[in-house]
Amino acid sequence: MQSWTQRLANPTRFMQVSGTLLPWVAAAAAALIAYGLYLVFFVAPPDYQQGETVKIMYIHVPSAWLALMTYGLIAISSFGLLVFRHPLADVSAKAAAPIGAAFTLLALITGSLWGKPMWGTYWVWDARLTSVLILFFLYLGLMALRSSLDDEGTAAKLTAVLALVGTAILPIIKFSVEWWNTLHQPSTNFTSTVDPSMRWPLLIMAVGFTLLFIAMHLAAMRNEVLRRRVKALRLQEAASRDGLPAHASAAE
Amino acid sequence: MTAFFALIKRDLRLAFREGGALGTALGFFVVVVALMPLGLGPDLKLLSRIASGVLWIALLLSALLSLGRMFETDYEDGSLDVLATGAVPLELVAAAKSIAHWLSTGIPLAVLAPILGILLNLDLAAFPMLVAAMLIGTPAVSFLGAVGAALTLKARRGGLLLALIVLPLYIPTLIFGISALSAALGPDAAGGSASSLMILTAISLVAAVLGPVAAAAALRIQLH
Amino acid sequence: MQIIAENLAIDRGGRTVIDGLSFTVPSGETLVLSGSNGAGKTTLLRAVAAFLPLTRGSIRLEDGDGEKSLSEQAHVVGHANAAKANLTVAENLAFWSRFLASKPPSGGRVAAALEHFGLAGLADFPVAFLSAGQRRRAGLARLLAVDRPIWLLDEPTASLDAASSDLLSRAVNLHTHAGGIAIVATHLPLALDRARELNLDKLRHAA
Amino acid sequence: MDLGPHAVFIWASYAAVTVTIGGLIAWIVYDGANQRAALAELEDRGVRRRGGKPTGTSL
Repeated sequence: MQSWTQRLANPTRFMQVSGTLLPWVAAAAAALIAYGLYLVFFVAPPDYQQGETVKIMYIHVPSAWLALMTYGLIAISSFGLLVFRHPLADVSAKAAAPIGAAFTLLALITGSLWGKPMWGTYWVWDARLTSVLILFFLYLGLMALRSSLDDEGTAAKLTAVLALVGTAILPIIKFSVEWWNTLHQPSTNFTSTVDPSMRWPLLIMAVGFTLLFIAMHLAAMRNEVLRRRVKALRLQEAASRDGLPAHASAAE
Repeated sequence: MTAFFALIKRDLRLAFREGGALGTALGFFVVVVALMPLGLGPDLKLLSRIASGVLWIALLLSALLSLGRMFETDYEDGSLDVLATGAVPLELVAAAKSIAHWLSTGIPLAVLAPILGILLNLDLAAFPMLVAAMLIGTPAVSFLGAVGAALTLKARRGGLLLALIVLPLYIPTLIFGISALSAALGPDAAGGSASSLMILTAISLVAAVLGPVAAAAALRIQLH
Repeated sequence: MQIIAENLAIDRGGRTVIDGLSFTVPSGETLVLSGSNGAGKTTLLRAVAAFLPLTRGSIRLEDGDGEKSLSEQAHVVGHANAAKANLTVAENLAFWSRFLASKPPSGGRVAAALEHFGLAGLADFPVAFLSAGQRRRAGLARLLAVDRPIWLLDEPTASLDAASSDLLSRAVNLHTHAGGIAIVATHLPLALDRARELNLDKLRHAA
Repeated sequence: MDLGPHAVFIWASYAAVTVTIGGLIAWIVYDGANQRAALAELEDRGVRRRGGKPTGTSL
């Protein structure tokens, strides 16, 4: 594991590898999702209880899964940054946060749109939905902290600390919300056990969405590497244009 | 360990000499609680049902006000650098400051809560449990708050950011603080609230470890 | 006892501020850091105090107090005074003695420190009532009130008049004569004996 | 393909997903183009990466 991440550590190497990988991953994602959509709309049977509205599950579940998976990825990247000082760890965490937040938001929106026909209200304080909502706040916290700090290096490390604190506290929050939920409400079985005929399209959609995430994350990381290269060049250019008398200005 | 207690004593002395931080927190606590009936209507039955929730949420928000300054004053007058070269590691510095914040803000808020409970027609039987739950729960507020204070030390709009970062971390304390109260008023008063209080204690203990460690890590980064 | 720095490289804010610097400071000597602002004086001092991670190279203290890290044996004086306005001068020094030495303040040292910096009469005044120069001296008094072998001073003469600067120079000389080490970043010439200058600009040109 | 009485909710969810992910992809592509353009402009001005040959002007 160490050698693989080490080999990818150097940004130029990463740009080459991700450059070749990206089109394939994107194509695979598009193909899988297209196939999944076909299955969902033309093959999968309606649910005996909910009827056709179960089709929302095929995008709600992958979104919720990616919301959590991305936070895990940010936690791993944060650990990599703080402990191993891996040069690409922050690039990965910074690129992943907005994408993760977007999927969390989608999980909330689709969950709410799914809830309306099922329970008659747009929002139910169900344990899972509430946990996803809190996860969304954690994402907002990460992005807000990073955006309100000027120095990039400090912002990266502080956001990493917050991500790890969030990861440590998330299970406690999940436990508390589940306890709180059973206290006030009979447990609403959100998705009854998925009928086998629906499991296959759901799997296709989940893998398709995950590949889509990987493609977007790689592309966002590539942008971030370029952004840092541009910034470094600008800093360098600023230093070399210093008008101070010769001996004082920094040479190279 | 003299260094550890010296820091707590100094912060307490500063808190009471300035008095400002404590004053604003208590003042805010009163105003927020007083606003609730104005917003939700004077229906006493409704108020008594939501009283514990309102008191807890108002307490969390009030404690938040004084958290921003926990490290900021030391950062501004240069003490933070010297604190980093002390005889005790930064983890203990963060722990000491959190304890000082709990003693100077957490406890006064918890003691004031029942008085405000009267405003919300809180059932008198619940008063002792309210104070007990708040005394057990507020350490988590200070310890986790220290993480937020350290993270937002140099951030623009630090106060707002601190609230956004720290409030999600307070959710477990809020949930079990209120469940201890509702259990106390419920049928099986002793059993129900005992388990909630135990979990609340557990959360405060976890915070007492996670808080200083994370806050110290953040402070070391801020020293760069 | 001596501080040994080998082949230092330090990045700050994305730029390599110091590259390929080595030096040693034996006990009883002062190293004066000079150079234009941005040359890395503050960066180097903070690296010695272990506030900043080194990109390359190492800084170590030879045959100092084994159990304590370098920063636990160092006084750091920055641009601000580390004195609380609502505490009196004596209370500030008493706190720092307890915090930095982890033992109750020795009355003698605190009194001598106040005497040296001409603050004996102001011991019981809250720092809030003092002028900028007096506050600066109250901050510097910490150096004498608590005994630490290494002094890391960043522009210590900021907001000090000539007379006060002289007090500081004498304090540093007392410290080095007693076998202490000092690293001082400054623009103004300080009357320091046993001092060696390290100009960070010239060094940068050479690298 | 009859989506039953609640068809509007199904379409709304799929629309939300398409819009959000579409927007995200558009932003990533747009941002990428910007960075490459900025990089090209800097290269034209002769600003090389420190790894490359040092810039001519040292003053």
